[in-house]
Amino acid sequence: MSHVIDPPPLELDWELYRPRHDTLRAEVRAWVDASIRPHVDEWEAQDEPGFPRGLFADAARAGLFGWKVDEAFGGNGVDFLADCVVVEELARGGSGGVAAALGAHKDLGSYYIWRFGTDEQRARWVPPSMHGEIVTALGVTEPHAGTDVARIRTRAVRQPGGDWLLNGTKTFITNGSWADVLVIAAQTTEEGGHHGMTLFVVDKDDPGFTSRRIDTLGWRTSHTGELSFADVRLPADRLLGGEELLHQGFVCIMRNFQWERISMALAGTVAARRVLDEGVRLLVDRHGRIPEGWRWRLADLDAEVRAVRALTVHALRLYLHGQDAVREVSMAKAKASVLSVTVADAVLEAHGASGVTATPWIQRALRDSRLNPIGGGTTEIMLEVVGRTLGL
Amino acid sequence: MSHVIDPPPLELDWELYRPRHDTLRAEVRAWVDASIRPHVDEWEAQDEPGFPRGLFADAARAGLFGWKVDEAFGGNGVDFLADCVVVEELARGGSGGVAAALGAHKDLGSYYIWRFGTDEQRARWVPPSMHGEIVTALGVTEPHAGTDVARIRTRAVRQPGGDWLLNGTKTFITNGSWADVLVIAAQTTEEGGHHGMTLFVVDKDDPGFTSRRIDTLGWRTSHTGELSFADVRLPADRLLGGEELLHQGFVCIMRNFQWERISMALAGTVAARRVLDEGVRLLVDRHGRIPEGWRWRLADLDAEVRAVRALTVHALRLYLHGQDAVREVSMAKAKASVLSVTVADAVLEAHGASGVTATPWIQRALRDSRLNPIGGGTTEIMLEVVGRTLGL
Amino acid sequence: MGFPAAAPATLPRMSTSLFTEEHEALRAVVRRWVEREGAEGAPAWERTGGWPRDVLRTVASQGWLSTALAASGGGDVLAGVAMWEELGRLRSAGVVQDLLAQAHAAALLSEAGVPAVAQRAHAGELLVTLAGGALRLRPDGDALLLSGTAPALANAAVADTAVAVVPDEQGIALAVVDTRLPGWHATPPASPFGRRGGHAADVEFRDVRLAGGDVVARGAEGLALMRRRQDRWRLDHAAATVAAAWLAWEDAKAYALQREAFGRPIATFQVNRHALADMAAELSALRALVHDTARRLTLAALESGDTAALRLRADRVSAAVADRCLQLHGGYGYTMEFDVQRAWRDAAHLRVDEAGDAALRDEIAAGLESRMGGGSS
Amino acid sequence: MGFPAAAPATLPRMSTSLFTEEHEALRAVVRRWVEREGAEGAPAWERTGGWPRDVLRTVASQGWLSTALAASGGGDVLAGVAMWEELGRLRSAGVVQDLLAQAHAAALLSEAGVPAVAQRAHAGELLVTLAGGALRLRPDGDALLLSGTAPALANAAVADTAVAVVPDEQGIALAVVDTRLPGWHATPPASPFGRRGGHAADVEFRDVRLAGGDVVARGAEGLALMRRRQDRWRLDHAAATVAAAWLAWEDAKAYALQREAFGRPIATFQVNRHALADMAAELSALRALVHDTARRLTLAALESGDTAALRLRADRVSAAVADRCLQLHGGYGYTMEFDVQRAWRDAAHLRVDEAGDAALRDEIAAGLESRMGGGSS
Repeated sequence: MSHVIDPPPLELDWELYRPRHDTLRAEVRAWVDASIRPHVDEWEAQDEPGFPRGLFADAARAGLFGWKVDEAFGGNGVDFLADCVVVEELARGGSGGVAAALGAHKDLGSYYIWRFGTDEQRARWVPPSMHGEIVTALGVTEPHAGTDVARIRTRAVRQPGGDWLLNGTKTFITNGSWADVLVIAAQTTEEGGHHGMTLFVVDKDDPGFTSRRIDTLGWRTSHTGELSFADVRLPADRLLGGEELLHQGFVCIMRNFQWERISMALAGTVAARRVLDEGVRLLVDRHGRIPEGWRWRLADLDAEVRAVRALTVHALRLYLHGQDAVREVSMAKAKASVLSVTVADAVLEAHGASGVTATPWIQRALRDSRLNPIGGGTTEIMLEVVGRTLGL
Repeated sequence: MSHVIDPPPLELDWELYRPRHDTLRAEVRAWVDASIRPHVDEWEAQDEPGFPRGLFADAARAGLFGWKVDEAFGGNGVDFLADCVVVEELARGGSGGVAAALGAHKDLGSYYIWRFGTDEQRARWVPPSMHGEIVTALGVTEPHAGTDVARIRTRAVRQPGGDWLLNGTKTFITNGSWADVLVIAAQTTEEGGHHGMTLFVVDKDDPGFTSRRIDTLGWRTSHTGELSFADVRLPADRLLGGEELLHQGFVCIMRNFQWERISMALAGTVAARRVLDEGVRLLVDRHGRIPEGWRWRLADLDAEVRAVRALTVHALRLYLHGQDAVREVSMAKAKASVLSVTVADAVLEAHGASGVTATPWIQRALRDSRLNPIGGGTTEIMLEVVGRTLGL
Repeated sequence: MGFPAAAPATLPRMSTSLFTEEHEALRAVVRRWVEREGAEGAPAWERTGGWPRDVLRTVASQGWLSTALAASGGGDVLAGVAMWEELGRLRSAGVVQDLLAQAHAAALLSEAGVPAVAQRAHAGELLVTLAGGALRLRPDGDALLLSGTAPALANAAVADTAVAVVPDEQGIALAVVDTRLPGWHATPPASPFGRRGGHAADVEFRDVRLAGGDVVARGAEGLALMRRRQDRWRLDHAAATVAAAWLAWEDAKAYALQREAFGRPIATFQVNRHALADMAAELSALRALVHDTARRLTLAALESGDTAALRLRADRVSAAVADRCLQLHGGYGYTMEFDVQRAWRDAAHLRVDEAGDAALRDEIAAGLESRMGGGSS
Repeated sequence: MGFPAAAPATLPRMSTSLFTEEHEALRAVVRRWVEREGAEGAPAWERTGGWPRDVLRTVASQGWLSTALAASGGGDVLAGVAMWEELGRLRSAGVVQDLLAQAHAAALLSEAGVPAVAQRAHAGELLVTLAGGALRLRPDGDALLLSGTAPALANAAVADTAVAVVPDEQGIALAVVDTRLPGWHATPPASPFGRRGGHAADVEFRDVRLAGGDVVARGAEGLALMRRRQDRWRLDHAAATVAAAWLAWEDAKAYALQREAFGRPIATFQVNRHALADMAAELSALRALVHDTARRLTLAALESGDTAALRLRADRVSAAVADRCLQLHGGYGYTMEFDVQRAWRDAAHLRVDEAGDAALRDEIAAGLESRMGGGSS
């Protein structure tokens, strides 16, 4: 897998972020505060919730997409910590839907092409992705195969002449119903399973490809799609990574899981901290101080947010050092996900009646965070993974 | 199993307890308040913790033992609700050790003989048990077989002439290290398991029988024993229930489980209520009212105690009606056990430093209750049973 | 698309002796109606401007609302519990909460001695909201002016009549208000988290002019009426809320039995099995507490803190159960196409709604203090 | 009889960059000593009147107590964390809490400018207790009289010297008290739940007569010294407490891997597997927070509420972990023959000990309020 790009291990100090990251953080935060935050309520209140597609190009201009990609391909040069800054500031932005859509484009669709694609594939799809000219997505999950990736049923069969014929269904695909380019996992052997999976690039205009949008509890501005492939004919150059990666799709997916989960843990802890702070602000504004019962509850949550944040940064540090971080990443993902829900739930309650009738941001915080313990591997699966690394 | 006594189903009103039970409750409470409560701290503080053996006879005179046994055999006439009153008042007495010792005698050792024994066996051991002249115990659990009763390894092998030779080890046997008479479960077939288990009566003076006392975290005044049987020779008349119950031991044990677990749930909810009330009293005494943080915590616990108590009474009602109550009994046992610990833990904390250094009763409440989620089937096993009844 | 429940949609029988055959017959009738309306109808009301008026007429025409009356007025606590245990399965807290308000507001009107209005409310001809909040009445010549705000009132968006609950010197005054009067302003919630099929609204009274006869109870009498009503209402609320949580549990169980991962139904994974068993235990305990509380209410044996504790635990456990059921659904739990998302939103909404856990907890704590012979209240 | 741990008794390395090689070497030395003392010795001290004085001399002779000093005095925050992470595995909170008190009381004496006494404390020649409570100093001629009570002080039962922490007008006065003086009364706990191998006691000062020179710090300076010391102490406390919980977890894991039920190791049941995994996650998070807090302490970058939150969570999570580990042991967890019962008692004891969760929570809440630019304190 000579052309596959793996993140290089870094020699880092204990402190991860550098002054350049602080600068970037300020810039991204300013962009989020101007371009996302003021509009989210309105975007979500529409009959068909969503944000303008032009936001991808705006985000690209603001420099959000390119931190895992070489400048030659439209990126900013590889700096994973800069990418973390973007993840955190999007999480702080208060819209899980927008963060998910931009994230699925930058961390999944286009990043898969960058990481696993041939140079030709990179040249074709990565620069327009980096510029936000096209929207990308990754399609793995199927109606009958969620966390259990190996059991997907979508199949690609090589035709005489070298084309592939793709058939199957995908679901819960972020950006799926409006992406231009999609990386799709399919079985390519009779046996299927771990050793017979391959990634393909599908264009939205490929005949036989259709999609519909799925209405979801949260992440309401993201275009979550159900995808159908009915005899979609793909030329040989759509095999991601070329012949070298034939049947290697499962490995590719697993390789990228750690980063996805670190991102979710980073986002979850940042969101939890922000929501908790806003809850404190609300109570102090209303009562001059945190009232008694809430003092205990919020103190407990504050202590927990600190601990889970420390765990998340620890997992990130191990990962960036190039160490095996599966255990710590899975722990952080599990804990941060549930905690983000717990905190949002408590702060919704702290609002009282106005919270559930007239305060979109905290409702959105709770609805959006509720995906965290489900997406990217459920909490139950995370504990399975942790247990395995512990020899249990 | 013609001579086996099963509790008859009752036609009951919704209200279970009758005025006669209220009278009995007052009597038992007075006895507990005079004969147990004032002495427990001292009994536990001894180098060799324990209560005087004469307490069995005192308890017998106070009428605690006979409520599941006919008057002809020294009992008070069968009244399960009266037995519940005794269970509840012992739980209220603030000594898990004493309650366990008296309970293991009345609900296990002597009750097994009453319920499953031949008339001859009943006549021999039940009246002295009812009078507190002998102390009884039941031995099922073994070092390598806890909840997993079918896997016990103690074996009894029939000898030429009809005697049995008993070999094996039992552990965690309440009253085990000072009982006069013990009902012992043993495998009696080559295969063992569910269908090859038989109950025997062992006398403490039978050659080859030895025991040692086990030091435990709580229940410190009960004599929890580890028992050894080395070629203990038992005459044929020690086979509990006679030939008719040969290989029926597992069924007998299972039949009695529901009542054991109901008793534990009743005791757990009564103890939780009493400890919670004492916690309220402490805080009101100290502060004039329940301070703010504690208001929330104790209110939540109060609501939970009410719910679990209602579930327990519901399970009892079903059981006494003769309905299948396995699900409800297991639910009540699981919930009441954990709750009794949770409440004691909270009230210990409410005491502050003096709780952990100078307040034996609340320490004992926590240490004693900590057995509840373990003994009589762990919480995990209870949830397994509940799941099975739900078709899971 | 609701996931079809595999098990018959019935609550388990709790005992052989609390409910009579008449109660069980009522339960069966309500159940049949709910199965017709609930499976398809109620969820759709979230998207069609709320439940339609003929629902009220149907419920009223069966006489169901009258169960909320005092026994002396022909009501029946246990019939109410049996009925709300079935109505709670309507899959829409919006309509359930509105119907609860209607039943108890109508009963309050009966007890306050306004039979004509009460009768029309019981018959479903008048939709009533009960308006508790920061209200006051002040004289203006022969008339009275009602002013103030009351948040999140069931039925208020389309109510014909409001019963305003106004603190007075000795207790509480109850005033009947025609919502066509000038000064009545009802604002539906801008962003309802749950209860989406309902007609709740924030209400402002801007000097609504009432006649002296519109005040139907005062002082200690009004307070006593409200207290009794609150106990009944909380009981019925708990019955309905627990039933809704049971339904979410049944759905989750059915889903977990058919959904496979790693080659076997997810219900067979021990963690899920225990989660379902534990939820069943929690809900069984709550239902037992509902029945126990109902029984004691019929015997006038309730003590302070009893219904507060019931409501607190009903709301909290229901919310926790709905959350765990959503998790059991995995990704599908997150789509608007499954019922569990609504159960989750409704339960969270009710938990933080009008009652407010802090107030309930304080009431419970005061009850504990008074039992122990001390305390501040 | 302690159940033998299957895994090597080492904490996992948390990073490659926070601790130096010197720190790791220190860790290894401490570990070897703990493995000798801890496995057999420390638990026995519960039954033999508490830990023997030569333990203090050994610890002191290695210079370990000096890690608690400020960097300017030769101390080292990270060395302290590494060391307490190992000493925490002594299987006896009694001795660990006493040694923590000794280290920090000695450091406080150094910082208060009492080098002679401090040196003897660091050398283990003087056993010191730090006495915070309801104390006061009042003049009596040229002398000062110290009176009042201080509960649950580490080392107090056999201490040679006490450092009394007495509120004064501008802050805190620190007074050095020889415990042989008339008026010193130490009462060991009548009924200790945990910390049984230790020498904690309630102390009463009955007009203990001190010279002016015995007061070694006053007012704002004393307060600042105490605040800084509290942060360090809480950090070391958390390091030790989390390590003790990890040890209980290792024991429980080893037990669950060899104990069989229904024909398979109980660790293979999913509910137990997830419980162990979840505890490992909680403890990993706490340990990461310990290290993060240590780092920020070295950078003087701590904010209000930081060490309170660390201690609150360390104590609570450790207690919850010990409880779950006890449950994993089944009936054996309930016998005094397994170590988990002591871990459980010690953890519960520490949770409700001197610090008091209510006070910690209030400190955290005040920190939250001040971050949000409001609040009462």
